[in-house]
Amino acid sequence: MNEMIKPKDYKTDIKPIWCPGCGDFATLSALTKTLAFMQLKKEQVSIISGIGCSSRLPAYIDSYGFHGVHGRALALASGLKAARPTQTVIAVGGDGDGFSIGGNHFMHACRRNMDITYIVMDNHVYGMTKGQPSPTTEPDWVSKLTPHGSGIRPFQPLAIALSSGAGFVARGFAGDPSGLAKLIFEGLRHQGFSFIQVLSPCPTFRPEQKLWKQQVQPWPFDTTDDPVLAASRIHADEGLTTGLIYQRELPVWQPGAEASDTLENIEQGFLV
Amino acid sequence: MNEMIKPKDYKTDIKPIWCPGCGDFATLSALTKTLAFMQLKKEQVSIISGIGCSSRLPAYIDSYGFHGVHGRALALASGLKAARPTQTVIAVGGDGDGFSIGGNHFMHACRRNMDITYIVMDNHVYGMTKGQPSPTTEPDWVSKLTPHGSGIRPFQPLAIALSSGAGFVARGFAGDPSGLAKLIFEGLRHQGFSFIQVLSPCPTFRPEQKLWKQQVQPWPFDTTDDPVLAASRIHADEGLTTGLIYQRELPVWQPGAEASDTLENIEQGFLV
Amino acid sequence: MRPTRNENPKSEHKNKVKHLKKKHSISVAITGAGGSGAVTTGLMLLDAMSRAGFYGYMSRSAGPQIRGGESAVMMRFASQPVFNTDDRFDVLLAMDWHKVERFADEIPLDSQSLIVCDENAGEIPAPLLQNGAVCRALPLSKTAKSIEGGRANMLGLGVLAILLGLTEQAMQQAVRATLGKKGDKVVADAIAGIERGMQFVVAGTQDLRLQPKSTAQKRWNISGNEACGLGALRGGVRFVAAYPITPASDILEWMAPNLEKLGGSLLQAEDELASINMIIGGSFGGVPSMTATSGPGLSLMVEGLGLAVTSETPVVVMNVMRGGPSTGIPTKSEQSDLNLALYGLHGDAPHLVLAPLNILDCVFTSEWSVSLSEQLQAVAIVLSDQSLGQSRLVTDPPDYAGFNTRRVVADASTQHYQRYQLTENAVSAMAIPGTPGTTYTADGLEHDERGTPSSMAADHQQQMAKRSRKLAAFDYGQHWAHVDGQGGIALITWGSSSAVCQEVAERLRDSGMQTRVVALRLLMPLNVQALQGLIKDCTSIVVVEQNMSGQLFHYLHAEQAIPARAVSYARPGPLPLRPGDIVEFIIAGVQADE
Amino acid sequence: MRPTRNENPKSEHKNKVKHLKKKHSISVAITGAGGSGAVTTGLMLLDAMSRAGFYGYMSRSAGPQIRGGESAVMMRFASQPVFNTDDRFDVLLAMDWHKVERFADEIPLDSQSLIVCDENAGEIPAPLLQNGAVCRALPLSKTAKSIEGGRANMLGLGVLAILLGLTEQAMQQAVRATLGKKGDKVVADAIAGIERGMQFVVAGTQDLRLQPKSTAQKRWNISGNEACGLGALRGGVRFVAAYPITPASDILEWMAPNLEKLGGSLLQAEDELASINMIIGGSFGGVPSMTATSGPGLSLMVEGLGLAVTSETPVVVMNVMRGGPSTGIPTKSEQSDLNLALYGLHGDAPHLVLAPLNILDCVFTSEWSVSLSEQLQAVAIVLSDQSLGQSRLVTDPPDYAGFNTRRVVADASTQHYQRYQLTENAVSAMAIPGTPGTTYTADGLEHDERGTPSSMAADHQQQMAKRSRKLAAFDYGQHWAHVDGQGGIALITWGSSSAVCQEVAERLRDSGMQTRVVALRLLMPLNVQALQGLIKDCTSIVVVEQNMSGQLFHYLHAEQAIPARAVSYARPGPLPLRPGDIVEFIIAGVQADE
Ligand SMILES: Cc1ncc(C[n+]2csc(CCOP(=O)(O)OP(=O)(O)O)c2C)c(N)n1
Ligand SMILES: Cc1ncc(C[n+]2csc(CCOP(=O)(O)OP(=O)(O)O)c2C)c(N)n1
Ligand code: SF4
Ligand code: SF4
Ligand SMILES: [Mg+2]
Ligand SMILES: [Mg+2]
Repeated sequence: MNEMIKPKDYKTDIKPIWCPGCGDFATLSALTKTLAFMQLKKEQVSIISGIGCSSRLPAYIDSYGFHGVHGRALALASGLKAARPTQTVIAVGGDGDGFSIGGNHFMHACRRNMDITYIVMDNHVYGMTKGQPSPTTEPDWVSKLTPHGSGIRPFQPLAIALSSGAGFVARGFAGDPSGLAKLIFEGLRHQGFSFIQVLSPCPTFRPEQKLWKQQVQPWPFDTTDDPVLAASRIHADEGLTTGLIYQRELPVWQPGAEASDTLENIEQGFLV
Repeated sequence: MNEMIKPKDYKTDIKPIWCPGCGDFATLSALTKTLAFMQLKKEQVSIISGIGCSSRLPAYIDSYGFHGVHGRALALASGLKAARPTQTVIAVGGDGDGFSIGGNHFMHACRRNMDITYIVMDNHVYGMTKGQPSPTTEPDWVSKLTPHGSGIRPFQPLAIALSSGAGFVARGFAGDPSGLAKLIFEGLRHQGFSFIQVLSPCPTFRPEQKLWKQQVQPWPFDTTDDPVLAASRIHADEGLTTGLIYQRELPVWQPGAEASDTLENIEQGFLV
Repeated sequence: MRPTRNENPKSEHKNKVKHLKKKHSISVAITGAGGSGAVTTGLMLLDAMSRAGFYGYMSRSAGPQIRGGESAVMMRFASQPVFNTDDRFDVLLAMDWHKVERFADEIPLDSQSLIVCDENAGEIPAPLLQNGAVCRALPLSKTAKSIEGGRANMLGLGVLAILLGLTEQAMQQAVRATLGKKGDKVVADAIAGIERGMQFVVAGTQDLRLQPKSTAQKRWNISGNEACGLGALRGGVRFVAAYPITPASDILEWMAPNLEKLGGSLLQAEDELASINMIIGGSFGGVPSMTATSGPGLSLMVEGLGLAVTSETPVVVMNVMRGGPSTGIPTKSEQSDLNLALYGLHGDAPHLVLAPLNILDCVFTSEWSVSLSEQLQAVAIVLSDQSLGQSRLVTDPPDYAGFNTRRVVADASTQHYQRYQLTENAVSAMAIPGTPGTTYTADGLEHDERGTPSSMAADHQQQMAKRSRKLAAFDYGQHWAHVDGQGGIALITWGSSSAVCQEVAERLRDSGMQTRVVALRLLMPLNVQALQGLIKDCTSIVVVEQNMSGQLFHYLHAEQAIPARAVSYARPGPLPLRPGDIVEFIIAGVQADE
Repeated sequence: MRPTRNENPKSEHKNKVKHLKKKHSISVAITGAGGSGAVTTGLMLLDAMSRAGFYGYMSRSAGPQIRGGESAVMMRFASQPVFNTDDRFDVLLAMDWHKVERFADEIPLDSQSLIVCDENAGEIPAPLLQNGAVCRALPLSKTAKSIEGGRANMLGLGVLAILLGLTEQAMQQAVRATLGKKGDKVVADAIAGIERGMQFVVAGTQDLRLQPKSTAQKRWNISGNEACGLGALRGGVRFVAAYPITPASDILEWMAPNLEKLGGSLLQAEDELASINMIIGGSFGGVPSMTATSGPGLSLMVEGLGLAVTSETPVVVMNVMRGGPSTGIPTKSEQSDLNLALYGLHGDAPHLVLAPLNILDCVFTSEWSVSLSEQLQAVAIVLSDQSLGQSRLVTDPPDYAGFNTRRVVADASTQHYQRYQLTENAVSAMAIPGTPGTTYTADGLEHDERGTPSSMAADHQQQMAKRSRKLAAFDYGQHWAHVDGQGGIALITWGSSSAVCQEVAERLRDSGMQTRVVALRLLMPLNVQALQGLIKDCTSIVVVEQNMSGQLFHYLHAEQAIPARAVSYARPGPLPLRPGDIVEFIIAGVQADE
């Protein structure tokens, strides 16, 4: 137990269902690297997800985990953190899971600001259901379901996180795993809700995302703690930059005081 | 039929369930005034709501209406608008309905940008269920359910609307019914999704909101069509200013092309 | 139907309904417009009666207005425990006639009934008088104006006090208990008003005084929603996530401060999808967890419940039923969510469904539900309803059930931990995050014993059988139903209809008809064999419930638990089931058979 | 069980199972790792067989990998229509042995079976050989490498073509139809490969050639999901809002472009809560509207469905079932959402539940569902499943049903329009927004005839009775079930199990046992009387379905539609029901009775 934990110690023997070249592999290894770097014991960590290719991740890490239902990872993670504050709680999933069906929990988790790190592997598509547009998909991307493209402007995860009150807003890229590991490390260290959007290519349904390797640039500013500044920067950004954009200490919501009374006493209240 | 329609022509004989002094009366009359001003025929208008005190409004206006389930007004309104583009579709409701349980539809309706006007009567409380904090409630407001206050920073409706891609973002006040009517008029004229947050006091559960009369100020800037500028202004705002904050023409999503083929032809596709 | 009879069979069934002896009790209703203080008056009367040694039950009804609308309280008092409303009311105290017709169905009056009202209130609405009730108009408001801080409702309360034989002392105590927080002046004014009211002489009516059962024991004054909350705390619940909804919110509002006192917590969720998944998270974290909701909210939890079933995460959902379908009638009672609770999950998803049998039983059933859920790592849906949840009872304090609630937990030393291991009782040890050596990933996908996702037929069948067997093979003991009486007539019922059925049985027995009541507390899994045994010799079998389609009746047939000759007595809300109507229905069936 | 027998009763039941004559058909399976082209090969074979005048059925199975995982196609061909898989396979073409054990259960082989495989693929996994299948290893990949653009799967297809007696011409046409879009080179290479494959001589096996039924009529090649989409368009659906989910997404993907061609539209919703409420909005707007989903999505729609029931807004939900509960087994079939579809609404909420009986019937049932929903202003849930939806059929084109789908619409002249007016058939005229003089507000709150919210008992009972009566009193004609054969044995079934039951009945009849099949298309409301009439003289009654708990069996008991002696044959997914197993079960029951 006193030995150093190595990234591979967090590996399970379950073979990922992911396609060759899927960006999600990078998040998996960035995560195990970071956990090892922080020497977090397996049993201290819980990884919670919804449904999607990306949401399969918990089974591939040897820690506690919950592969829940589509869109509800953050709700489950919040309940777990409320009930068991000592766990390091990490929620993971995809853009469909987090921004489409799970969009409401995303906003409210940002506001509530529990100490949870949320990693969204964003491939701008529904991978698991075989290629429909997600909220982050470009309006002119053609699929069977949208023969002329969705025609709808993409969801802006960072802007929503900031507007919802998150205190840690970052974007990483699967093509830069060590940069990603660093962001995850900062996220895990941050007290409160940390949101990390990971550009995670889906070579199967979005082969054009292989170009991200060339297109992705570092975020051109230093991290700010000013939400007004962050808002204008994020609103002007085009989506393919990576870095820690905004970080600010905000009140963390965590219930769980010591017991101060007994049930017997409480029951006295019913006596006439 | 050629006579002028007056505000009172839109009144039904159903007595509102609202408490005396409830801010929602102002939205009701601002709405009938605007409809009359625009000379919209009763049958051209559909008013769609969820559940809450404020969501009872459709029954009090003599037009088409749907009092749906909690949080789903925008979904229902979107389906109606998609299927029957000729209707003037207005969605109404409360802060709980729109920002708590309905938060996801709010974001996605903003992005989708159908030609719908959405009016939220925001009283920073759940009125109908007798006084629990809503997303817009101050963190230190004490209720039976939250004996020390919710401890959670308020939801920012305008910031979320803007970040979600709405092209019309405004705030009105029940204490200024003619200003409100003007905003509703602008919202109805705007092509695309228009969001109007109405500060609508709940004297029953939030008697302190009577002070709004003194506190509410006009928005200190002109309307902008620059989202970056709007974002920084909104992020710096404290919530008690009213005006049309941001307006921009954006692509409106409205399906419904003319038929171009017959079912018989389509069926030919199955022939071996 | 052929009910078995006692020693002294009577042949004149025709008149039996009328001659049935009834429980000796007094029923009082109080109505008034918003601000008239009808509800406060009722609460004070309930308190005073309990101090005087009586038992009582109080339910409420209100118009659609959020505040300032008309409201009514319906109360019943007796020398023995009383859990439901009677067929009729002895006294109606009407503060005014504002929209009182709305309550006419809820407050049946007859020629023995007395209406006390204000002489300035105007014409009495005809529906109240049609069955011959006697009316006494008194100068309540006029007199109230003449005394300092006088309020008409306190004078009315004084009149009721005299009619019911309450002492000034009892009234003073009640005022202090109810209004004490508002200061001495308010208390003194109220007492002055009541005492003035007690001076009115209301002549020409029957004696409404009950014999108090002498008892040293202290009484509790508790609502069903509070009782559900208390039972949950007794069962060990320490985490609640929920979204407000009528008529369940009071459970949450009672629990919020009390959970905190016990080191637990309550999280107000953004919606019901969040609340169910939050408690799954809390329970996965090792803390017994619960939510409370009503029909529309339960509908939204269905997907989450399936996740809890498949991942074997124990959770308890208190569903306080109201009139359905859809938004329906949110403020009124109905037992119509049974179908949803039993069958509303996709796939074959075994779980527990329970229902408290009366307000007091909410404590027990709620505690037992938590206990079962934890022991079986199962979903437990508890079906209370508005008539239990928002009504108050003056009762003897509940016994301690003291269940062993602990779930089977894996300890750190476990080798090759398998979360879903097959065991003799099909319950597998559950590892709590933080425990070394037992990491696993819970899953809503079908999985093998270890928890690894699998789509193989063999794993699917194995794990489905496991999840079903752990519930089917468990020994639920005697608590699955409350049974009393002997056959002849069998009444099978559930939840809030149970108290009414008890009273029906008492009346039938008093008239010489043997009657057995089987009030089901554990609806799923159903104890089919025991139920069949209990009814097999009964000549008539009636299934009683408060919904339109006979949901329990159909469920009992689905399980082949009742024979073809069983009949259904199913009435929708919002009016309460009345014992007299059911007695009449049964007697008519008996007569038809003769 | 005592089945009635035909003229020539046989007494040796013991051996009857084996001697039962089977439908003459050929079953072929093709397996391979990702990229091996197993699925394309299957699709081409299906096309070629249909061009040769045969009927065919093709289902698919795949491992958990999103892309590049192992997959299998299971096909059956015959000279008459064929709708389901057989007990066993005649030929397995295995491109490789990658994880093929995973499919061993799905592809039963016996001593009559032939395995064709690549000689370089290595050792044959033992489970495939255990029942004595004969194996022929051919140099498929080696030979493929020797010809330009050659692919082993095309050579394998050539071998199958020879075995099944297909001509080169049929193969060429199939290649052009399937690969035409990919260009001439691809087509030519494929043809070359197939023709090379057809030169292999595979000796020592039974004759696998079918007699083609000479028919001039053109065949359709259609999947169940496409058929559901087509039926909906035929029924008049012009608005769809939905959220993708396996195995329902193909319905949406087929409908999206076709709706547009017909002037309709499809809206991809943010979640299922949105999609159900969107179609309520669309239907309120006067356009027949539908969504498609699977178990987890249906769970999320439950609250919205209640709203549609109470507001009387017609909507159709196609639910393509998969293995449950929870996320379960998303890619495999099971009939386990029946409970949820029947009972999963809070309150008493009458609605329609239907199920297509086979892939072709998806067209009819889907059209009929839209028609009923529109006429009755009701919710219709249609229960298809993965085995229908994602399988393909080569079949005769469906007839036009041509229902009168129009809903009763209020016209502009209506005076004092009452949206929920009581009428003789309990259906009220629905005003479409835009119509003058008939404005109203639809509501999920209980309401009166006009639509004004009401919590009065009288209104509640009136409107609940109305909503129930409009469904109960309607004349559904003969379509409620597909019935054939005479009693003796009665098989009651529903949905995708119907085709299997038809085959079971054919086999039983061929062995002299009279058998009746009642395949329920309309599950709710259930035609209890007609069903009772159809089975009353049957000596054995077996309820067949693909789920674990016997959901239909319990439902039929709930409705008192079947007698106590009925037995349940319920098996969960993911393996398909096999006609031989059911025959064996029935014969065993018969023997036990003798
Ligand atoms: C309630 C529900 N609706 C729909 C689905 C089907 N579904 C599974 S994954 C998914 C989307 C996955 O997209 P994303 O979250 O972006 O993950 P990815 O596969 O791209 O990593 C959907 C729609 C489901 N499982 N549950
Ligand atoms: C699914 C569901 N959950 C909860 C409720 C209970 N409920 C009714 S209204 C309401 C909140 C209303 O708050 P808001 O939207 O702010 O409206 P207000 O009454 O303040 O105008 C809630 C929680 C419900 N009707 N349905
Ligand atoms: S489909 Fe896309 S997201 Fe899914 S595993 Fe394959 S590459 Fe990754
Ligand atoms: S409770 Fe508040 S929001 Fe509701 S009607 Fe009364 S004042 Fe208005
Ligand atoms: Mg994705
Ligand atoms: Mg509000």
